[in-house]
Amino acid sequence: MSVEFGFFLETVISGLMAGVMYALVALGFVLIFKASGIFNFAQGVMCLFAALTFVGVQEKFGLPAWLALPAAVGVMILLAWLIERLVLRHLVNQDPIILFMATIGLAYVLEGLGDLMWGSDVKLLDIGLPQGASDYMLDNFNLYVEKLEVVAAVIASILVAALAVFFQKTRVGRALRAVADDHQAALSVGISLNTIWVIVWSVAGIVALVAGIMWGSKSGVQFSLSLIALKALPVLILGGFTSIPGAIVGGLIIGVGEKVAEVYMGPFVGGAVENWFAYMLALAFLLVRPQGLFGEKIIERV
Amino acid sequence: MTFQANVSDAMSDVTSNAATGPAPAKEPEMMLAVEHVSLSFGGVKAITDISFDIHKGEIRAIIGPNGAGKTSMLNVINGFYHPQEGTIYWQGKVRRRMKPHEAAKSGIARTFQNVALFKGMSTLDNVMTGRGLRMKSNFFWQCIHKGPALREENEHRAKVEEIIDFLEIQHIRNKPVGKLPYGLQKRVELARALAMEPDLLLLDEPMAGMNLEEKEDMSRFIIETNQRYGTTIALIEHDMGVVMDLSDRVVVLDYGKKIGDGPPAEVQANQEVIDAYLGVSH
Amino acid sequence: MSVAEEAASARLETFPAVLLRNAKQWRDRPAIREKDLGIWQTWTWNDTLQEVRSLSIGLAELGVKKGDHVAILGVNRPRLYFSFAAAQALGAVPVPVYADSAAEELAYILEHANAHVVVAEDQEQVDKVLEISEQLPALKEIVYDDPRGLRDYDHTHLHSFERVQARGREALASDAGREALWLEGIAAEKGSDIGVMLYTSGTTGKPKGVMLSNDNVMISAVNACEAEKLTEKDEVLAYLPLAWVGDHLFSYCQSYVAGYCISCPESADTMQTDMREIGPSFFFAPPRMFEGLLTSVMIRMEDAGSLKRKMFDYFIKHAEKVGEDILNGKAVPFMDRLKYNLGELMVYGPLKNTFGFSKIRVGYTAGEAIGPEIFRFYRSLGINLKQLYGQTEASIFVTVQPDGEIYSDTVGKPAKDVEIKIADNGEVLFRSPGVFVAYYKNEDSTKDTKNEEGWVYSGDAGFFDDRGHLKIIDRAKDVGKLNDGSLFAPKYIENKLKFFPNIKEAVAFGNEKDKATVFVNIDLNAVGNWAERNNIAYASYQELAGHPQVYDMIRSHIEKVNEDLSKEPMMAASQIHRFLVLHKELDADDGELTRTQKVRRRFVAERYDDLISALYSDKTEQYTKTEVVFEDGRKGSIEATVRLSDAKTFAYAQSEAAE
Amino acid sequence: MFYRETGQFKTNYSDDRAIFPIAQDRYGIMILLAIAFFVIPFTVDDYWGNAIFLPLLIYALIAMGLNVLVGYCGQISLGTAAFMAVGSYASFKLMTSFPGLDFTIVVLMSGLITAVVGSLFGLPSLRIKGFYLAVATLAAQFFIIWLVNKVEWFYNYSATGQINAPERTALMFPVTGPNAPILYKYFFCLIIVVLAALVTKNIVRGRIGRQWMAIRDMDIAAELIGVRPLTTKLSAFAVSSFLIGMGGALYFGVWLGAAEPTEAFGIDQSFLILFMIIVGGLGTILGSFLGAAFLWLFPIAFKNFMVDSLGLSTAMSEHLQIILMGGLIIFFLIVEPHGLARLWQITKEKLRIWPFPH
Repeated sequence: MSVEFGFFLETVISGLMAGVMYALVALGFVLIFKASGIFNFAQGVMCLFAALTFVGVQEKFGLPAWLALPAAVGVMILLAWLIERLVLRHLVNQDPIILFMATIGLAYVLEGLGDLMWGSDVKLLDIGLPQGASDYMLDNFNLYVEKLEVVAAVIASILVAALAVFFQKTRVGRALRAVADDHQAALSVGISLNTIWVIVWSVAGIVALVAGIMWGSKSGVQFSLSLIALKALPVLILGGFTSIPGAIVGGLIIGVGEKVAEVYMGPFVGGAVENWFAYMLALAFLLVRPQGLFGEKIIERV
Repeated sequence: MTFQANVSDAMSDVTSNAATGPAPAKEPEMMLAVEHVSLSFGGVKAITDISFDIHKGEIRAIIGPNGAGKTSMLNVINGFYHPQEGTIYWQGKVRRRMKPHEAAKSGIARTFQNVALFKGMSTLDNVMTGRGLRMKSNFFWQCIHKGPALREENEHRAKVEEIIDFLEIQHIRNKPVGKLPYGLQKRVELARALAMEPDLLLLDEPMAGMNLEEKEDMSRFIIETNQRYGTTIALIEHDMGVVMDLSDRVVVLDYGKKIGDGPPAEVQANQEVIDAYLGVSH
Repeated sequence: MSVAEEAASARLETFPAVLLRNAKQWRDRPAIREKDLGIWQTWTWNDTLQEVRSLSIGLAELGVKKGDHVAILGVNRPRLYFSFAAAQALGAVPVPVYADSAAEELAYILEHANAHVVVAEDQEQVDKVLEISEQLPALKEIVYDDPRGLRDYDHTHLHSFERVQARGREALASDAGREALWLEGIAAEKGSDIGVMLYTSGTTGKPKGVMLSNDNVMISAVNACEAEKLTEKDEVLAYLPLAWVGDHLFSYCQSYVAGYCISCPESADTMQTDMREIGPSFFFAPPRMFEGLLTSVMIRMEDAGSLKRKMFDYFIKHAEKVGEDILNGKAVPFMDRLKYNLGELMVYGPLKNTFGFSKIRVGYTAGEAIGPEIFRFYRSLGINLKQLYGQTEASIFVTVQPDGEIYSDTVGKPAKDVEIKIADNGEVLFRSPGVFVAYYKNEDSTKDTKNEEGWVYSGDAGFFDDRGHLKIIDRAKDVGKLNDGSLFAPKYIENKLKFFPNIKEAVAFGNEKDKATVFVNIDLNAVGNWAERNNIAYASYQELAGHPQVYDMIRSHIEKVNEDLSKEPMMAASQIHRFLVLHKELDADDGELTRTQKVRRRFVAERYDDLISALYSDKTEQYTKTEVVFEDGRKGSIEATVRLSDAKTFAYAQSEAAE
Repeated sequence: MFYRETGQFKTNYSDDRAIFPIAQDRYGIMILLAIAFFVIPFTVDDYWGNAIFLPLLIYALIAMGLNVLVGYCGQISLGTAAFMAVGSYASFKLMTSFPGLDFTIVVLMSGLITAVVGSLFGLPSLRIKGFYLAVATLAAQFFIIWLVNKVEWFYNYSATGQINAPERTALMFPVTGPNAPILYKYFFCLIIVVLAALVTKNIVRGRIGRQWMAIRDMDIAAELIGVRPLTTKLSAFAVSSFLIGMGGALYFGVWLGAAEPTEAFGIDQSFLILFMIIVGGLGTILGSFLGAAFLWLFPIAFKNFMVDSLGLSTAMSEHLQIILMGGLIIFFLIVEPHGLARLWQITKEKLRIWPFPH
């Protein structure tokens, strides 16, 4: 294996790992969009908020990590419930753009709230995930791969698998899938729309928590965490707003593409290509396939 | 008084069936013809090998059970769908594949099965939008809203007001259409289509969801449109009474295929048509 | 200006001559407007002259000549107003006919009037005329205004307005002398010629054609314009029937004389909005309309917040206290005046504004008595509303309330040039330059109504009070006697009842009976609203009318009236002993009302004969079945069991009112 | 209550479709303009001018631009700040490259350049709709900011990466640079904003505006009655960007005087403008002004209150402010999704039928 190729491979692997993160955030978007048609702009801030909460309860109340996790999950569920109570149910039947704007408002509230409750300084998040390079990879393939990233990828995969089971096998999961197509159908399963919203926002919150912990372990919990949400958006375009596989594949594509572009193109144009490359890629892709990777072709009717 | 006798004839002409009008002495002029048109969506056939024509000046009804492909047919006619097979003749010439707004420009207007008004605008603005194709003033004049732009705006307003008057919707002129009752929305939609001064007007279930009185009004408007402006009309309608009263000729579709074509009375007697409506065939 | 034109306009004895003057004097001032196609289309006086001239000559081309009768059939439309002058310019007599006349009535009038040409508004009117055309041997041509739906009609004798005018213009263009000829024709018309023929709706019998000379209406119009200082700057809404003498005077004659602009509403439905847009300065409306408006004010205010209602009530009360005095120019304490100004800002101004009354300088009401509360309400808001007493036979004006001398219970003092005397039986007689020439083809009636000295028997009973104001109590022939010999004036009682917003119509009986009784029609709007507020469920008018609580309410109104009556020496005997609430609304389509919405007392009495006899028995309910005509023209019948109820009466009490 | 409309009737269509058909509204706007032109300029000091009136006017202009796109044409954009940046950098390059150029021309040309860039980024709108488009506009946001940051030519190779506005005049009056009097700056912005509002209103009440709204309300039906999606959407992007570009030129040239791309044109700016039109009212010119005023004044008032009156720390107040801002947006959306302009509309209707409740 040549050095160049090895470097390329390292870049790709590192991109894949970042892609997993994007995919996780995108997953949260997709869940909510699929179930309620709401474009939840606050998903990124939810990651930040969840991570802040997770660190915060450890710092302030001295809880151990294994207790902080359920506590943070509890907070996210409570948050979902509050959001449904205070925001969503008052905005039923409004235009999508109105709901979208409401989630931007929500993002502001969560951001301020997180800072207010847990302080706005950068926090270290260490839950004992392995750090450093994987010796195995280094020794056998001469590749530098972060252990944390591998762990993150594994956890993310488990989460995705769990979600798949949840959606395919449980009654609630099936109702959630039904609601995406037809609100009436969901009602016939015997679950009220409000409950469904709470559930789906809770699930999205938990996904955000996982993503937040992963990302936070890598680079600390700070405001910039919420910006990964902006990275997740092109993933959505690529994968389609309603497709879970799309979110995953899209995330990986963006992650890899971004890293490769940064490494190979960045030096020629002054760097920081990462900031926009994902968008340009998504945009170019959209022009070819407006419905995204896995979206269905829309037959317009009048 | 001497003119009594003729009058009653004239009156019956207006109020009842236009089909009894004077028989055409010469070959009717063709407005539009579709020949062997087929349309499918990802393998699902919506229309299969359909041919029929629409004469200039007539009221042509397209009927058939739900899912027969009627609306798809209208969508083909005004360029919204592009058939995989077949030819469309427009005013005697083969029509190339065109975009909906080009079809509109060539003189085809339509209304929709589920009212498709511009909900955020007033009745007046909705109808004015229908004049868009005929308004020519350039961007500069639009910016200052004077000179040619203002003149044009006023001229078209006058035209639009005539249509508003014709369809008796003066009282809702400045109301946002979103809040109007359904029957009035349908009327505004017709007004918008008429504002285009089309050669061919496609009406997709103009009377769906209306009560008897509204239906009568709408029938009157359709007949008057046909007579006063000489507009050729193709309409889809479920109310057989209305179809029989209004139309000169009827084409019947079922499962995307044509199963009948001719004057209302003839079609009504067609066994295949009766079966289709009763669900016997297939 | 040509010699002929000058000659024609020098003597202003006819309206075409006035038009020539106006076209010169107020060339570019608006003469008439119509809300059409979304805006107020305007004709200047010059435009009007052009329109009238081409129409007039076009009519001449159709064969209209001096002395012919031109019927004008439709609602207020500029072209129909043009038709008046166009016909008059040819020496023909315009005969306006009520647009809502049924075919039968129409047939009678057109046949009786010998109409040669009908100018009809639209397809509906044309159809009506065509339907009866066989009965009209004199009718030669029909001209219509709105071509809608008439495209395929046989046009041998049917002409569009445009077509007639085009023919007029062609004639003008092809014959250089034609215009001079037309002007000469106008100049040749004299004041004493018949200018217009108006059919009285007539509460009894067939309508009569009142022939008014040019002088009749011209002098009346000139006098009225002077009295109210009407100028070309005034604004008037032309919305009352063309065939009614009031509209003819206010919207046609006075407009020509004073030069003011009249505006025709888009339709009857939009009358309120149109009124508000135009903001007339001179306005006329029957009491009915003022009543309706007041009711709607009260109903709409019901839903207002309590604070706003309190404010509203407070200022309305204040207006009641000082409003009329301020309007009449009397001294009012400074604080009260200040408070009234505040009220004007907060309540009166906005209220007048929503009605379109803000600019009213002179308002008339007539036709029947207006409720004193209603009358005072409008006056207290600062609207100069006056009562007018008039008749077609007088070119409307008999008495008018002069500014500053407004009493709600009188109809004012004789108008300019009008003499009035009271006959021994109480009947009011008048004589004026406006007094009609004769009834058309009805010498007997003419003789009965107008004596050799020119005095006209008004048919109304009344008297002058000590302020010199005329007070009308009833139709002279309706004033009857109870069996005990005391006076029974049904209209007087009915009007008192109708002043209650809940009572729409009342018919009193008692002539040659022992006691007085009444039929009551409830006002569906007012009572329906009341029912809603009191949680009274009802499915139909009939059910609401028969509801016991409604009876209780009506009874309380009647007892209030009885109390009032008991204080008046002449009327104390005719207190209402028993009453019923009718199960259906009295309706012009059933012949129970006239087209001007007056009760046809005798017809009602015959029709509900069974109910009347039940009122004079001691039954508590009575079954009845009535033939009715539905809106779509079908006939059917309504049946009901109507409840009968007693009302408390009061002993005659001397009071200050009776002194 | 104060609306006395009796006697206000229209005899032609021009009057009927006037911007202010009701006389009282005309008087009202005249009084407002009179205050803006003759009272404010002669009473305002530097603080009020720089902290309140200039940003108010400039944000109103930018909000109006975004409103054309989002409110009238229904195309959601999250890239407003990027287009402001285009306007700013265009004006900077024009000012430094052509020192003699009148600033009025600079502003107009900056608008035009932004219109071209905006149309370019509007092209995807033909294929993609709704949120897909919204996300696509983020591409503009990130790409453009990256571009002006990375390509030194844009900031004339300055060491700090900042751009600074040189002194320039409009019709001989100095309006940019640190020494330009606030009075001139204010007048300059006011005139541009008033004219822009008038022109925008003219466009939206004519054919083009109706076609925008048709696309917004029901794009398929619009196309079927002959509205060309390409030209219509691109014209909305162009007009919108033109206004935003002019706003950007004023923002940098007149108000800030200096700008650094990631701070002055960050995505938060895009959201701020979006909030302005949502709170103000989508699809109304008035709403752009009301929204700009509200979202600019409210935080200032809030901060003053928190820090000065309650003595909270600046950081604390900032957190609270951000929460409150978000909460307020949600509150507005729930209570009146059509914004302040609709509230005014409702109030006006109430006043027109006063004393009646309906």
